[in-house]
Amino acid sequence: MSRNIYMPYIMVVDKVIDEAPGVKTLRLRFENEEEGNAFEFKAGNFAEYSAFGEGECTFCIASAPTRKGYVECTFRKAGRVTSGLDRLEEGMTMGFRAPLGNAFPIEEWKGKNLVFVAGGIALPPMRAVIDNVLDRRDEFGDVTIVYGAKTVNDLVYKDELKEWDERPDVTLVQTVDPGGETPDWKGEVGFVPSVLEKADPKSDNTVAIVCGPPIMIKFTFPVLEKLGFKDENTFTTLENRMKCGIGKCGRCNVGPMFVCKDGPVFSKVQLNALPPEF
Amino acid sequence: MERLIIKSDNIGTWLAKIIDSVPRVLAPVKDGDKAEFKSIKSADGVDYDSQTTISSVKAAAFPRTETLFAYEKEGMETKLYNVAEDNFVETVIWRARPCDAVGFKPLTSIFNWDYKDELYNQRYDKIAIVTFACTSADKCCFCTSVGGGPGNTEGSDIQVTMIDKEKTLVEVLTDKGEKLVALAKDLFTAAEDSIDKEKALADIPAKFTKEQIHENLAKAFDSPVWKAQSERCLGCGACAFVCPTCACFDIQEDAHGNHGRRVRCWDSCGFSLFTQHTSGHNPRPTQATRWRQRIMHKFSYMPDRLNVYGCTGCGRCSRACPVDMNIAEHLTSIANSSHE
Amino acid sequence: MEENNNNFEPRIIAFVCNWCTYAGADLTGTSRIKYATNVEIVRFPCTGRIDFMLLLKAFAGGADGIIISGCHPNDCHYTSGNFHARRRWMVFRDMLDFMGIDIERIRWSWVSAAEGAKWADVVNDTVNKIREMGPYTEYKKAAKFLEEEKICHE
Amino acid sequence: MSKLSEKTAALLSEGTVKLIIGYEQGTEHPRPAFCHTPEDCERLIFNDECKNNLGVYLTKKEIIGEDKIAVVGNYFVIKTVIQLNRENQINLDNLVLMTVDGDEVVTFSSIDEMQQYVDTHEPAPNEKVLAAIEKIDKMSREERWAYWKNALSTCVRCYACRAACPLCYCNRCIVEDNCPQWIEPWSAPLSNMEWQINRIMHMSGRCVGCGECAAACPLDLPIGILTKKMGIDIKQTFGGWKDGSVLSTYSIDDKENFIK
Repeated sequence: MSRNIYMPYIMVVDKVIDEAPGVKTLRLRFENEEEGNAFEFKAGNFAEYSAFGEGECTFCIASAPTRKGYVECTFRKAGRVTSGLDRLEEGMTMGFRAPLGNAFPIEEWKGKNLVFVAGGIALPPMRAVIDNVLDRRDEFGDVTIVYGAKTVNDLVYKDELKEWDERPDVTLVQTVDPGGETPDWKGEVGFVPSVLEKADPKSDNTVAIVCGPPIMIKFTFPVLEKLGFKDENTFTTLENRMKCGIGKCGRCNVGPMFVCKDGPVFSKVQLNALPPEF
Repeated sequence: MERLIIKSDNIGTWLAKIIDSVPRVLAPVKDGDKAEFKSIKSADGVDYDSQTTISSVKAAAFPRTETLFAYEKEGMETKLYNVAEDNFVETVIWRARPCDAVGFKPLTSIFNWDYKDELYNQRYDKIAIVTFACTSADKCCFCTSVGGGPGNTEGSDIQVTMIDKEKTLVEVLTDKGEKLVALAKDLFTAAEDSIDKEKALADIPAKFTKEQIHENLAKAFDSPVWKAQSERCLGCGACAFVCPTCACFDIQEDAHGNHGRRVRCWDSCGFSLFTQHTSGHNPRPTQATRWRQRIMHKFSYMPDRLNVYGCTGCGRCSRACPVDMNIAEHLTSIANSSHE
Repeated sequence: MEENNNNFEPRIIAFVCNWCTYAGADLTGTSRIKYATNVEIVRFPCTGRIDFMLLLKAFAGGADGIIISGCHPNDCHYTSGNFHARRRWMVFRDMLDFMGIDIERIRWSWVSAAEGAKWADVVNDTVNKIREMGPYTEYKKAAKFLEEEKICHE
Repeated sequence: MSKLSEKTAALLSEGTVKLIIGYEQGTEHPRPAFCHTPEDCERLIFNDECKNNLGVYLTKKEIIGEDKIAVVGNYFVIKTVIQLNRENQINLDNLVLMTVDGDEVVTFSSIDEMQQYVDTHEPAPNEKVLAAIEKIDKMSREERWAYWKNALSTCVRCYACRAACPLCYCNRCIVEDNCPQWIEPWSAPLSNMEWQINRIMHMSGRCVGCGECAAACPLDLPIGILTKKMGIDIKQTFGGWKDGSVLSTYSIDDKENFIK
């Protein structure tokens, strides 16, 4: 029987990184070399991660396609499958069905400035794009990253944030929700939309990429409009309950669009055309 | 396409020959006062008088529970295994209805657009469908409103029409049909052109047209019609699970210690869990939004994306519904309502 | 029931309450009373906490018999746990019997912390009885429904 | 049924209630009807064919919201309201419960009035179900196991039995829970039995015996026999239904003969 489209690749867990309370990053390597070498994906693709015995769950590929030899995923321990993934240690195997969905149109952004707005553990899908852009830094204008989380401890990729902070060609604005700061916290304090407004990035020839919980997106879009960002230059990813990830099981549609096939990356223009069902 | 005639009382012998040479034959069998497709071992168990069965025959190609693959964990390693080929059995579906045969078209297009679902294809390619044209219909049938009809041969390998007591017309439509007829070649004679199939068919006046529905649905997303129509809907899965064209499924894990299987089973957009996020947020929080999804998917999204209709007008969902959500009645009101 | 092949060793699961029966089983051990080793004990804070689904899960998981025991009425550490359990067992037992599940394979009992000997008797009687009845194959077969779909292992 | 339509239309036009739930003629049988305007009340009918248990809508926030509604229910709907009230699931001030007795429209003003009506209007028991229970009771254990395994193996887990039941109102049912996965969510003979056993056990002492679970089952599976058998057991063992749900209470002198 030819390729079973529901059968995942087998991956070996190379490294387990504790990002924040309940949030982990797994660095995965293909158990089968050829599959690993033949595997290609784009920033913005997502995957179905299998914890055998528990099931499958959906989140983004958190590493950039320009970083070869491994893929990373970041998740929060929330239900049955993520608890199964949480129990994995280095050397253990898990399943990986990818690449799924569409990708950020990075090629179209050549020469433009980029503004990344992320909230909580929505930085992983953004990091795939940010690292991809930083590995081809000279092809883009200036890069601004606005990233916020509930508390200082909840900030993910802490070492990478430090790295971006030190880079001269990246302006990084970090914030924590009011009450989430620690005495020696040097970043901003406030919700992401207000901090973005304060950072006031210029909007001409600039593309904005927003990822975060629905509540954050709801308040960030008006700010972007106020700053002059046009809808065709604003991108985001939609999160829907998914099972197959390949347009068969019929559950992730918003209006006529399947989030798993026509998304997860949507421009604001596409979002405006979709019915309010997400 | 070959038109043959068989004596009505030879149909049983023909079926007996089919049963001997095909591993599985599914036919409607009476159980209490309702009929269901069951695997039959002899020709006399078949129920020829009930209009349709309760559940559709999609389970022959898209079973309600199905193994996707098996896994085995030894220490750190994990091995994955495909299902064996001999799970897929040559099958003849006997005495289905035209609306059952048409139902496989939307299923096949869902399972074959973009990625090809081999599990479905392996089962569907081994199926031959012998439909019996409808000489009567009941209040729930509306196939003529969705492009079908009592004598529609689409999707059938053979269509049998009872012309009268003695003669039965057998239209052989595909080479699979040819093979089935070849099993009892001597029982058939060529049909003269004077045999009029249309006369024997049931008369089912169309209630609405596809275009009316398609046009009104395009502007109906925020209309109050969904709440009004779905107030009595209880949110069970009966309509989706008896429907010949509903293909939505859930993926679950059958775990036993270090080995187990990933399983696919039927699911319904009528359930709240269908779209509920882990955070509790549900893009379709009320029964009205789910009823809207059911109608929009079948009569607007599928025609737009796969140019195939997600409904064959068999009326099973209306017959199975505990609160009589008669889809034909709802669609008629949508078709006739002119939106602002 | 099929004839009992002599090398059949029944697997018995015991759901017991921590304060009485578990302590009773302890006493059986400390007073060196020998009893069958086929029993796997699952300890609960109280019989009131033993969910009826666990019995079905035990049978589905391969148990041939079940012992379910706790404090005698009026001895419950939580005063009413065993009263609730008793009522639940009365309703559940009738339901299982009506659906054809073999309730002879379930031994319901009260064993107090002082009744080490009784615990040994309960276990030995149950093991002998289940060995007599043979394995509970029909329930295990029903639990393996998915395995009817064959897998290719090469 | 003009008297019913008049009375209900009046309730709506006076504004005492915002919504009236009753029965209207459907394709083959009567079906639940929702009247928002006095004209809607023309459609209301009431006869022995009106079987749906309208109590199922009383625990659905999206339908009744916060405002006062009226329900024209049959005998079992009244019994359901009593049980739902006992389980603190409905706000009686927001409910006008009505029924039709002969050709007279009755409006209940208190729980006792409902209880009194229920005690005096007991419908004839369903002979077919009682006969089926007797037949099964006479079977041997192996036959009963084979009967139920085959009957429930065709169940497709559409949960119409749960959806049609007014007392199945949990917003997160046990089958929707996957930590732990008590019952396998796919259709298989054993998990179908486990599902029915769970449903019946959660109904013990609460079920009002309306039979809508069996009527709702699209495959006509004999699940009504299970709820009826449970009802009979509870009546024989614990003296009936009056004191509310059996398993959430206990009694020191419950008698049994199998705990040794």
